[in-house]
Amino acid sequence: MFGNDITIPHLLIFFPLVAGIITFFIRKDSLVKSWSLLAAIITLFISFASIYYRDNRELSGLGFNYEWLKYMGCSFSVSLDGMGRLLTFLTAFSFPVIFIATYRNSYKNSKAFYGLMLLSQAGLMGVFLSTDALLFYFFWELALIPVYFLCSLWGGEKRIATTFKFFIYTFTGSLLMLIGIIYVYLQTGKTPNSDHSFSMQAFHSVVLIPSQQNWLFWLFFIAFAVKMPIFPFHTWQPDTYEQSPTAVTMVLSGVMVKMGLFGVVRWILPMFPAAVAKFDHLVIGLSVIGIIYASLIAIKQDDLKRLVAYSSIAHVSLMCAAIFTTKQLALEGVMIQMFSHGINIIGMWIVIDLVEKQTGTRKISQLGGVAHKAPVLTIMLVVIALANIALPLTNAFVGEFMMFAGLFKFSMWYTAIAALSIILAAVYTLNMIQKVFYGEVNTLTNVMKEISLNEKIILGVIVITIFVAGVYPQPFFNLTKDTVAAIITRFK
Amino acid sequence: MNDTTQIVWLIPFLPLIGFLINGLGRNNLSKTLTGLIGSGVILASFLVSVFVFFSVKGGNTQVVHYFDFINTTSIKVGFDFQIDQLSSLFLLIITGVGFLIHAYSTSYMHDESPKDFAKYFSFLNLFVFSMLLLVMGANYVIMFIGWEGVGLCSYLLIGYWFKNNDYNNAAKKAFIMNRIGDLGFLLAVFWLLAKLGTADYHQVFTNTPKLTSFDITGITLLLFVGATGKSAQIPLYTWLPDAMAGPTPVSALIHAATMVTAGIYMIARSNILFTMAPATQAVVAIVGLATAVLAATIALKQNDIKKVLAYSTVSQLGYMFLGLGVGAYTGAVFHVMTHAFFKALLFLGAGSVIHAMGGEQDMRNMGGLKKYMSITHITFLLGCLAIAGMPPFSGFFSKDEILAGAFAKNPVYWIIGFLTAFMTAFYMFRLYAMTFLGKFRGTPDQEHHLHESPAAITFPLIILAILAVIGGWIGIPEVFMHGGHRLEAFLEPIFAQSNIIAAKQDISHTTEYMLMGISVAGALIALLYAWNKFSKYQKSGQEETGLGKVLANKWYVDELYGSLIVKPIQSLATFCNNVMEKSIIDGFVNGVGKAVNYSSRQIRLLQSGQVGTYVLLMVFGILILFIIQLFL
Amino acid sequence: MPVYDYIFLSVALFCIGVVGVLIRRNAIIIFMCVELMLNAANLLLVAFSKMHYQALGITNPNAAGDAQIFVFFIMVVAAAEVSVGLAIIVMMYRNTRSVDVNFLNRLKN
Amino acid sequence: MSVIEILFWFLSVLTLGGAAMVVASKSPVHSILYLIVTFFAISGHYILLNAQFLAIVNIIVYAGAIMVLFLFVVMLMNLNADSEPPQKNKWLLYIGAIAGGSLLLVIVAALKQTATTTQMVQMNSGNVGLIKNLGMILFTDYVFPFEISSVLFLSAMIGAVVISKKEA
Amino acid sequence: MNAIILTAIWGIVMMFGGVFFKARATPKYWAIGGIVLIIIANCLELISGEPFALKAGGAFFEIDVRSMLSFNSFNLTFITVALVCTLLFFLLSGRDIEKVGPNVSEYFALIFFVLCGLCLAATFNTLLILFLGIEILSIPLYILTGSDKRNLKSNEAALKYFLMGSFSTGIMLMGIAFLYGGNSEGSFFINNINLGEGKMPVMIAIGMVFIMIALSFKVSAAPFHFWTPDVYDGAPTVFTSFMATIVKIGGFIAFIRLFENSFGKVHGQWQMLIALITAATLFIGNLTAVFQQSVKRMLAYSSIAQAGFMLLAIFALNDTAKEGLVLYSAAYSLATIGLFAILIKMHDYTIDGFNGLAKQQPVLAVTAAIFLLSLTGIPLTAGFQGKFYMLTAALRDGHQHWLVLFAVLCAAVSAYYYFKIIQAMFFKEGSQHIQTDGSIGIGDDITPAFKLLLIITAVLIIVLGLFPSLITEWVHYYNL
Repeated sequence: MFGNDITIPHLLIFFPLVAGIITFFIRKDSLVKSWSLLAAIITLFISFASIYYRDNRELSGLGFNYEWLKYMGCSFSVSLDGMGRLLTFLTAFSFPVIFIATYRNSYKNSKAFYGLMLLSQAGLMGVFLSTDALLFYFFWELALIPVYFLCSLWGGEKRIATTFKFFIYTFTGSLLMLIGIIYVYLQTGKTPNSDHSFSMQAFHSVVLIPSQQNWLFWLFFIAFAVKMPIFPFHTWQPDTYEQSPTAVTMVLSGVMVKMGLFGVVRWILPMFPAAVAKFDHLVIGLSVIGIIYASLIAIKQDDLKRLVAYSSIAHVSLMCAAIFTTKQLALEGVMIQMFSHGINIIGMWIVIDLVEKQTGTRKISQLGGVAHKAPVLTIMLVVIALANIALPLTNAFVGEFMMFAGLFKFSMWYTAIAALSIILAAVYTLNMIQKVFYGEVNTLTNVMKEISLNEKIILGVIVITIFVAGVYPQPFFNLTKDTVAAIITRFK
Repeated sequence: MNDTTQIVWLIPFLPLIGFLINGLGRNNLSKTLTGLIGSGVILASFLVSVFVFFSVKGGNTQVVHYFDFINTTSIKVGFDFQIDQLSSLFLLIITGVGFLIHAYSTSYMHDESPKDFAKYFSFLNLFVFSMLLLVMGANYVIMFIGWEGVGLCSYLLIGYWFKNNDYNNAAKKAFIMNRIGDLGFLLAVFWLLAKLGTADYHQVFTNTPKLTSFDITGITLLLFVGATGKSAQIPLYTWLPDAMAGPTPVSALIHAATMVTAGIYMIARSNILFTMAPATQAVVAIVGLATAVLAATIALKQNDIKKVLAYSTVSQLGYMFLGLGVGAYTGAVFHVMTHAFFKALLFLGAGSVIHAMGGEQDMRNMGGLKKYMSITHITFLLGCLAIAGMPPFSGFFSKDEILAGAFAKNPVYWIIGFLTAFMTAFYMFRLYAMTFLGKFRGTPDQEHHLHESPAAITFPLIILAILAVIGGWIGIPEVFMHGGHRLEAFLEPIFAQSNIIAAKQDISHTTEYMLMGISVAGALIALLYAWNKFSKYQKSGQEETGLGKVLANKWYVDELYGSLIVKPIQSLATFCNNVMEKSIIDGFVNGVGKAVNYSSRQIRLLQSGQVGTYVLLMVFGILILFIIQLFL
Repeated sequence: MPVYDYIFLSVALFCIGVVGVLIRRNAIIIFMCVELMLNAANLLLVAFSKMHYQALGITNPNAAGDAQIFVFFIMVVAAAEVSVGLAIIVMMYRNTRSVDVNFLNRLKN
Repeated sequence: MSVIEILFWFLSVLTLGGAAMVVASKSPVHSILYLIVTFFAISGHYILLNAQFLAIVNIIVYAGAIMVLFLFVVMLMNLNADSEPPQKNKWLLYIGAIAGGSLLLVIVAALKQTATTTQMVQMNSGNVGLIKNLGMILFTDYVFPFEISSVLFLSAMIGAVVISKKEA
Repeated sequence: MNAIILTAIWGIVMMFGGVFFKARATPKYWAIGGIVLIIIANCLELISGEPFALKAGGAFFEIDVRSMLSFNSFNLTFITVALVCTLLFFLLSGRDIEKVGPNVSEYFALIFFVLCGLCLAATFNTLLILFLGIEILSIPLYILTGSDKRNLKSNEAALKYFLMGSFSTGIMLMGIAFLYGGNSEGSFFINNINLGEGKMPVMIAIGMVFIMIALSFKVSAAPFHFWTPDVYDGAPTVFTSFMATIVKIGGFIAFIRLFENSFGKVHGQWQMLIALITAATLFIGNLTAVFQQSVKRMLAYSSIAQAGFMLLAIFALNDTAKEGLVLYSAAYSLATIGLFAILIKMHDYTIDGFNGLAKQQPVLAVTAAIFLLSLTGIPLTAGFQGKFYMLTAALRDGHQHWLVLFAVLCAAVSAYYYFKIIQAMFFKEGSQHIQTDGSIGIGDDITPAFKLLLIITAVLIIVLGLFPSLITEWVHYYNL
């Protein structure tokens, strides 16, 4: 059906899609897990290939067009730039990890579960790959729906209300974005068979007067802000993370959160430079508030998931602030940080899940002394947690360092305030480690056993990634050079 | 001489190897093997350091580039090592003292299970590794890596016995206090990056003219904040005494040899910046002095042997900062070295005492150990003399140099410094006397167990004792011997720039003699007074009162912080969590939903089910439309 | 006659019909009022047709005719409507013994 | 004041009066009778306008068939003044009257200042309204609507059947 | 032409069939056959037009209608959509029509007559045909609404519908009269109305507003929607489904054709009115639906809300709007018909009645979910494309951006009540009133064929969601 031969990006989208659909029709539940795991791993290999695969057919990286809504000037065009490569790789990487890590979990009606998981992966891939505004919106929504069902079907007891809140939140945001997209579309120039075009080039080259930019900016930004989430729009997040099954929480926090950041870099910065210049203080201010606010709240959390959720808000807010400085340094930092944050937080969830599975609780106050029972787990956790607070030689350090440095170039005072989170992060992380893993063993934690081999392997993989990326982050910079350069030229 | 460049990477690498081996193989390594590996690697890197030192002494200083840590169009941070006089000197101290402490630990920690033993050594190695990174880094980023690294290791080591919650709290406190300092350090680095676009020492120091005085003051102040964190100065010193929770060798390592000197090293390293910022220097000097006095006063009333030593460390560090503040960089570094010797000695001695006393740390239950453990006693005495600044022990020279510098800057500094020295001598010999003199005050079975520690413990003590005695002789002041100050000559290139900017004003020999005389005399008086006061110390039940109580409670600083900083933050967090989050923001969001529901319930009443009403509403609609269309 | 009088007349008739629909509750009466409205329209159409005939009669003789045809069709429709309407009303009367439109009020809100 | 005008005003008063009484009168039967009066008046208007065909049809179809049907139904249910459901809440009554009045007001006011309304209507002359012409038009131009309206009747018939047929 | 005549004829056939058909199911099959036939005929006519004249003379009947009707690809496409929807409606709900009452074939006859009226409303070229079309559309519905004679709700619905319907007829006639009077051409042809220069003559304006109101009534736009919830609620559910979908979109085609051809030139002068009506419709429809407990009534309100979105087409009145209207009609009708078909099978029409449906009847639940998602406007479904076209059209028009924003917010609200059902089906546990056959709230007649049809409908929706051009491209092929 596509006029042109299938390229890597299409595989990245369609392989999980097809695999997911197949999953629904697998009879034997025992088969489902292995099948979906296999699928995820294959996807991972494809994305490995995508990193080295260069296509010289088109200037815009890999990609090709299929005239989709011909008379609307919308085409099914996907392509990979540096950021796309990075994030698709993150997506492809996280899913096998998640599947293996939660391999011991058993879900009722597992084929639906894994099918939806794979579908959501396809949606995410689409978001990161599409170079057509309407297509982008398409996948943007499509990534949401499976997750909605996953959360509501396999979540905690308050799942329905919570996930519905989450859905309405994001749905409203994205509808606003839809208006924005259409409006910009109507400003674009003619194409051979339509008087406007949805293609990314058209969108990036469209000229908008500042007054238009100012309100279009918000139409787009609210959608992204909700996904990230930025300070006043964040309340859906902790509840959702708390209520969803951990595997889904990993997807949400590890990958989906990046959709918002990605959207800002991919669409807002190129399209509305004037508006960005106008509102940067506002947005960064909000983000900085969010950083401190979330960190403070994290100190008070008793539920491990909520704690990590709030810490994630803090991290993402920092990334958002860094993006809006439009300083090259900061953006380079954001690129690597998007990856690091994904890895680290997934690691955190895995550990939490392991603890919860064995002790049956996530309440910090009820746990303690896990270190005696499961030293390996503890070591892994400590490493991941320290990476989470950006200790040097872990992956997060490089990113945060550069982001802060960039932010400092933008404004010393924002940085000074935002950097307080370094301390607060240490406070809540160490509290958590101390209360959960150190101290005396109690009745709950007495049942803890050392983690199984495959869990060790997965956590090991994560830890190794953390260190490799922390000691030698250069490859990431090389990967995303082009994107950052392209963005920066618009703000020179 | 390229050979140094080829081997210099070994210095940090060996401890790292040790860490990995011990860390990964902790389940199946025997204790002896662990001990051997643990201390062996340090010894090895010590030897390399010696080699490097001499090659540097031969005038071969260089920056060794390994790989690009961060290399983008906007910033370049190389993974580089800088080998010059300052770093090589510190390398010696760290690896040397570090090795002794490792050796000491092999016996001191022998009661631990093999697992924990291995864990302990791996942490120690990691600690040394990060300290070496800190010292060898050729730019502030690498330094920061080590900087945070030592913080982490101190956290791990202090909380080594993680069953005990107080220990964990102490560890946490240490880490967070350090983080506060690190924040300052980071901001300073960002500032440099923002202004100069680089963090390499060489480029920074050569480009100082590009910086406005405001920049420099700001940067140096922030750097100093970092230093206060690491080197336990006011206001961030409180973690250090608590850090005694860790095993004694750890305390020795952290407080004597390595971690705490990081701040000194950093400031000495960036001395140009500080010299260019007189305001900051003043701050440094005053803070240093204040810390010195405060810590000394507190030390007067402590009964825990390790606590006394800890506060003495703080106070000694205060001295060093005073030195830095008044521009006597050499003196500061010099004091770092000598202090490393005698403080390590004292801690290890104390450790041996505690070992003998079976974990007892309260001096009131000791006394008269002289006859039980002679080696420990002798070495400890030497240490005390050294720290008290008795000529010709090492402490004398370094302290005197700092005081001289202080006097040159401002006599008031000197007076306070002198007072501190006086107190130092007093509480050190109070400690000595209460521990070793008089008669034993502990329980009978403790007395029964008393014994001299094994060789693995006494050997380092002896070495350190020797160093504590002769260590000062590389820095004999001009007045005694021309060209006697070899250290100064050695470090000259490091501080050359500063000396050009602020030529250190010399003071006449007569005054110098006088100063020495006074300080020595004062110290001697204090010494003798303490000696005969506490040699016949008896346990007395009565509570401390008045000032004594205040001192015993460390001026209530912890309580102060608790109510001024911790509580407000906690309550703010609670406010955010309970009010802001739940009521205001979430309340608003849910409010929207409620509003929709409510209005739905109201609007639905329009649907009254009666044709009359429907038509009526329709007619109103018609009217409105007509009016709009026809008259508007 | 000026057409304005006719317009006024039929609009008045129409409004009387509307008012009837508004204020009466007897289904049959309401329906009759609707018939009034229809007749108002008819009258208006015829008046207009004659008006246009006045204006364009010369150019095309049967210009105005179709308006009257239209009226004819309106009557046709009205007849059909009446049959259905009355049938419905009768059915309801069978079930409820009432022609009050507010008598049945199960469907609301 | 010509005869025509007199007739016009007389008929108009009759029409409106009848209509008003339809709405006002308590008993349904009376309303129907008044309605018939109205229809006759309207037919009078048609005649004035020389639309004879419509006048006849109006009398036959409306005043005749339809009204009889109404009457029949009312008789069948033997509705009378006291079986009449009273308009309970008075305010609906007033508001209804006001609404209708204002509708009239609005339209009339809007039409006041337009030129077209001053156009004259051709009275009792012009043969367009005669059966001959209308028949011509009806069965030439309007044959399609004519046919289609049969569908309407069919459905009406079916409707009557479906609804009033007794269920087995 | 084909469609008009054939529907009329087939209506008569069904009518007389009532006498001859013995088996209860026979009328259904005849009806299905007939509708298929009509669809084919209509398609032939559609493709016989310009530019590709595949089959000249696809129009079977050569009748001189004196240009009272006009056939172009737009309204022919529209008729096709309506007919296909009807076919699906027959297939899905045929058995339920049989359940309504004894005179099955009469119901079918009436439905065919309605279709005939719809075709007229879609192709009219003079106000007379418009009037006749609308009436032929409405009168059979009064009967269908009241067809469940014993049920008082049905009676009430019929009465209300009839009274208010005839009231609106009166209004419409008044409008036509004024239009005729104001039109100096003295003709009823819609594209032959003399609007004069600048501001349109007052009489025309009055007439236009009257007609606008009458048509708004037919498409149940606020504030003329009041009949809708009660009638849809009271009528037998099968016929509700028919009314809410096919009839409603018939009203829309009439609406847009009249206002495009007659008043398109003075669009700016009445756009504000439509904007207000649209806003009111969206607001009332969505907000009132939120609180409903009965799914049937909730769907009635949702149909009002969807009408609000379709009104955007009349607000914008450009090519995108026309494409969008056809697309939206198809999407909306398919989804709603499917939903009603499922709803009829339920014994309990409240939302709780759907609890745990996913466990008993996964196919029903999944398809229902797809329908609901389409109504919400989630990508990959036709509903999204419809909304997307509408928003694009409205924005392209360039006036009253607030309306678009408002529409979108209302769409967000609509998610609220549509997802209530999804939640009930998938996330809630089954409720108590369990039938003997063990299924929750489900009648016995869930045949495999029924499921298959549901799946086909769902697939249709998704296909349209992926390739809306399948429909939209037809709209502009030729314009006679």
